[in-house]
Amino acid sequence: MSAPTWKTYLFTYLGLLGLLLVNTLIAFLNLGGFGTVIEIGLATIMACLVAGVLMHGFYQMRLIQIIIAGGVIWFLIMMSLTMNDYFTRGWLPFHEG
Amino acid sequence: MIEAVAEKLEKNYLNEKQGLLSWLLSTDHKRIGILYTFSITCFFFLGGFFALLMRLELLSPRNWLVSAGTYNKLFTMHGIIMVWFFLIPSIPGTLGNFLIPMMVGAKDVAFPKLNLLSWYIFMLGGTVTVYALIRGGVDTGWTFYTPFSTSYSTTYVVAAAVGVFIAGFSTILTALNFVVTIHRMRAPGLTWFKLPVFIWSMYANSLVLILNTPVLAITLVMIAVERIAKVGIFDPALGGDPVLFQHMFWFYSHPAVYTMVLPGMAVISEIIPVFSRKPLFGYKAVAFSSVAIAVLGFLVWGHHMFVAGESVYSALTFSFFSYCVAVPSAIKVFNWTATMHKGSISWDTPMLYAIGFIGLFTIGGMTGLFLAALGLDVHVHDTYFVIAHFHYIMVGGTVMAFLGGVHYWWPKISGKMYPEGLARLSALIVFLGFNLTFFPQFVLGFLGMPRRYAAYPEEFQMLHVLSTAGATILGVGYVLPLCYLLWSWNHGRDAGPNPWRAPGLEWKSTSPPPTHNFEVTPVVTSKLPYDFEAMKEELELV
Amino acid sequence: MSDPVALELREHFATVEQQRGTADTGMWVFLMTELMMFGGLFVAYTVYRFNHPQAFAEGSASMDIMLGSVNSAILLTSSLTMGFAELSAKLGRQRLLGILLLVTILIGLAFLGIKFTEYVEHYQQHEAPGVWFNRSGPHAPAVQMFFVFYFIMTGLHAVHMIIGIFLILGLISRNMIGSLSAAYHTPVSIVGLYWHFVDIVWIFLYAIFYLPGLHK
Amino acid sequence: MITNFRLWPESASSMSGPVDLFFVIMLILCTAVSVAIAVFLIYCAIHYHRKRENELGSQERYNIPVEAAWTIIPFVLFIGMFIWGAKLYFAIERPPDNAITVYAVGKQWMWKIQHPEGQREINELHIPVGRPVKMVMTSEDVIHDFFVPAFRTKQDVLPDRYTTTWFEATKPGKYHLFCSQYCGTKHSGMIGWVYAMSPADYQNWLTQGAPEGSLASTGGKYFHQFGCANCHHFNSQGRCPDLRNLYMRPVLLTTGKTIIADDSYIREKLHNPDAQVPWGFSSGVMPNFTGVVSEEQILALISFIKALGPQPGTQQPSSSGTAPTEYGTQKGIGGPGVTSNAGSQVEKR
Repeated sequence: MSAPTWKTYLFTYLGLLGLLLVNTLIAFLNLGGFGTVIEIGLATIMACLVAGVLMHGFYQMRLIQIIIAGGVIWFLIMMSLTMNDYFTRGWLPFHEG
Repeated sequence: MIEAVAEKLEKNYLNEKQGLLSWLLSTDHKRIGILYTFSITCFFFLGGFFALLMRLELLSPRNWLVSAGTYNKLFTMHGIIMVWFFLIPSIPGTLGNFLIPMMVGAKDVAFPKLNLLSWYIFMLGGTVTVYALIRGGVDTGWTFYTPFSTSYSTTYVVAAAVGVFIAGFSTILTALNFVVTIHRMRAPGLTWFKLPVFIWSMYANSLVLILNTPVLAITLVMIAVERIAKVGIFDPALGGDPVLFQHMFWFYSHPAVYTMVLPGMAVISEIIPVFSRKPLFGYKAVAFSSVAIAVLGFLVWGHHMFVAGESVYSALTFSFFSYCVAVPSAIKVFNWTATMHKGSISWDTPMLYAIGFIGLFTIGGMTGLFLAALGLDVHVHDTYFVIAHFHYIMVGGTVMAFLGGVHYWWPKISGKMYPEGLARLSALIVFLGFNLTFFPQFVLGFLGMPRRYAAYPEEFQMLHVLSTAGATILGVGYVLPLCYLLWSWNHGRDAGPNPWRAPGLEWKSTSPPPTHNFEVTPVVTSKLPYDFEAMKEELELV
Repeated sequence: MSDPVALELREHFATVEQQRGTADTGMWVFLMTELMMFGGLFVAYTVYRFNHPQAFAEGSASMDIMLGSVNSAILLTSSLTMGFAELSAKLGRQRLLGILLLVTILIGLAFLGIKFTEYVEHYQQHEAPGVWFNRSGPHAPAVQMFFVFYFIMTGLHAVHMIIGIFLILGLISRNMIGSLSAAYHTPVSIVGLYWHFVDIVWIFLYAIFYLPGLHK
Repeated sequence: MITNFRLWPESASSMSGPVDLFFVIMLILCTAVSVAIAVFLIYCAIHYHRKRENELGSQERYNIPVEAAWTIIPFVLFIGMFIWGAKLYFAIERPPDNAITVYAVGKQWMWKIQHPEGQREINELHIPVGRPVKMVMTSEDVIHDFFVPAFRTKQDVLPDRYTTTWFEATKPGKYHLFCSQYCGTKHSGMIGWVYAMSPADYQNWLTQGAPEGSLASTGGKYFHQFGCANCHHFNSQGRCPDLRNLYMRPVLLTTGKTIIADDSYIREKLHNPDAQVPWGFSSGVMPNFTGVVSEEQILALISFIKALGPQPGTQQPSSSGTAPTEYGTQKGIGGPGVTSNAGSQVEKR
């Protein structure tokens, strides 16, 4: 892909504003736990737009894309293995005798 | 004409510029390496002094030398200084700084100013920590467990945390520099699979530091905020969870254990081929096992928390990954051993250290298997068994490797040879002293002697006395190299560019190397790493 | 030696191309350390929100969504102007570059101003954690926890913004003395990376602090 | 001066046999491998010692089958260790249903033990041989750790939370009790003794102490002293739930969730009464007891509520029937699975 232009930036910006609006409006609906998933999902899309277009992540050499993927994966490792503890805390019932 | 050539040859990184300022403002990676060597040596002996006091105190079951409070401060400061101001920066800061650019055939690291800055940040962190020490010390243990550290300790927790926090940035910057250097600064023709395994291990090590140190930084910030502002972050009375602190701390600190030993492995992977005159056996396996350790090392932190109140299913996951990470370590040991098979083995000091490293690391690693086993860990967790285990890895492993590496590259660094006989003797003293110090601690731990006890039931005394006796021998073993290496700096015989007939790029330069490492940027034409065969003539080997 | 490109080439690099790629790589690696640093806070936040869902919803309900969304839009705009600045640097339009950088700073300051207003409001409503916190109700301690994370995370973000503003000021002065050109504009893209990254952090902060309390 | 020197810890619980067996097998395996590596290293160092200054070694670089073997074989062994260790761990972590409960509160720097029969001890724990004992533990301040080496058991004791461990002593004797998690200045002074006694001696010991009656009855006193009884009436349709038949039963909350009324839930109600309110009740009624009741008193209250039934399992606590009569007898009202009166707890299966 060739490097982004003024136009690409502008459209990305408008897209970001749109997503921001959608995310805020959706948050007014009561969707239970699913709402959080949508909020974080939309935020992730916005983050990808910024990282991909404004920070040239989509246009970069492979090395930098690997670096980005590495950082994200490591964050997810930390998150998932920590939450693994909290999700399963109550699984072994507190035996009372 | 001849004079001009001689003058040109004599110019090296040590004598090109003179004066203290030329050192303090130098962006030369070799000089920065020497600055680091100086600083970590000071910290090592400071931390060692605390250890000696602790061992003396433990001669008797009762408090006879220091009070319980002082003892707690001693082991805390010993831990903080040894971990953050010696072990983690030791090999990367000194040998890594000196050798990585040379081994990849570069003139310097990618960001030389950042490199110097990281030394200053390191010293600043060290100063703050020493300030905490002078003001009265810290007594939380190097692990800063909450809620003791946030609500109960009356010592200088925040100052120590700030010191470690600052030093963390130095680690990050050094690691960042190495990663970028290895990626971007390699000499023409030097592809990944021609790199020395030293580079692979240091690369893996730097990746770990980049990814885990920030988490420590932010965890320490939370500790400081909680302590200063008296708000609940980990305080259970305010809805917090002290176990979360342990998660975040060990997410940093378990990989940090690997960042202490990976550089040691890097050094050993260089010494063994050179002193066996044989290429490293299973090069790719060793190289990839470093990366595997770096990755898997992030999945195992919860094995520090099997009895801490984490969920049993979480414990199960972490135990499984702990066994997975043992595999690449085992691969390394077997490959080093196999490298010696049918080699031409010299008994020079670096090789003695390397053989010692393999033996001690094997014991350290094997006892790690006991600790990773869920049912067994319940008994030996938080006992001297754990202490013995990680000292076998960090002192028996990393410090042995560091000493081996310093001896191996000393001719390159100083241009002089160290006294071989004395060096062999002190290697032997270190090995014996080390085992006498720490082997009894395995037995102590299995008997049930808990960690961090200033006084203990009398039945443990015999083993503690043995351990203290070993520690004094070990102390001698550490002071000796300091003395004769300093002596040889001025009085040793000239080493010549390649005294070991080693094939690495760093040996192609003069000893000590010129400021820009190589007169001409080397172009790597050999197809393989450790190519003794192709360099037979050059190295005068038959 | 009048060639500005050659002037900027540090002696340990072989080519300018190598140098630029190196700076880029270094910055990205640095940003990953930043990601892990904020990541630690995100993990802690997630754990506590998982443990105290109602309290965190309650805390989030006292956020000012108006100010928050406007601020988000403002920050996104600053990213756009920063992106434009990078483009104009690449084209060698130094005057435009200067203006765009200045605009970016001003927008950044506007963001900080609004943020500060919000802090003052929270303080006045006794929502600032510590001795200032005053709230009753079953979840009061956990609500305070929410605000602890709110202040630490947005505070750390604000610190990053301030650093970013100083970095841009540095760019402006370098531009004024003429050391930036179409051929050498690496510093602009490096600072740009940093600025956009700070923007990304905010996108998530907005999602976790302002949005959960909106629905009733 | 140097007394009781030994190289193997005392082994005095039902868990110490299996743990020691695992340890010995691991020890044999690891020693064998370590010795083999050491011997091979020394053999190479001597046999292949450099003969000439310019000697070159063999240039063999790899041997895929050999390398595969020393990757796969350790991995298989490691998985075996993992499974064995995990099985042991679950046995250690999971108390049997018929265990007797003893409460422990860790505090800088002592252990405070409470028996259901009413005995209180400091830094001493008396238990019968041959019966599983479950420790329910909490801390008043920092993290402590309950460690009895002879029983091969260890568990961190956390503030504001209950953790449990269990053991079954097999041999009468006096064993060390250590705090194994660093807890401050006198951490090394936070040690005590566990006395494992024959059942007869234990019964004897039980009858000697406990002037105040059982722990549940002490809890009953607190129940009145703190005014709990004013609201939590028997047979009341009022603002507060009836606490009979509550213990370890599911409670429907106002949020629609169901929670088991275990020790932690009861403890939390005292500290944060308006959180997790049962369905049909409103918040703001119950006062907050933070700073009013101590951890030990809470444990007595829990013991009291526990004695109000239902009685789980087959085990009859010795405190049975000692609940104060003012609160009515709990017997016969609402067995498991039966909705208790006044709709205070809506139960789900």
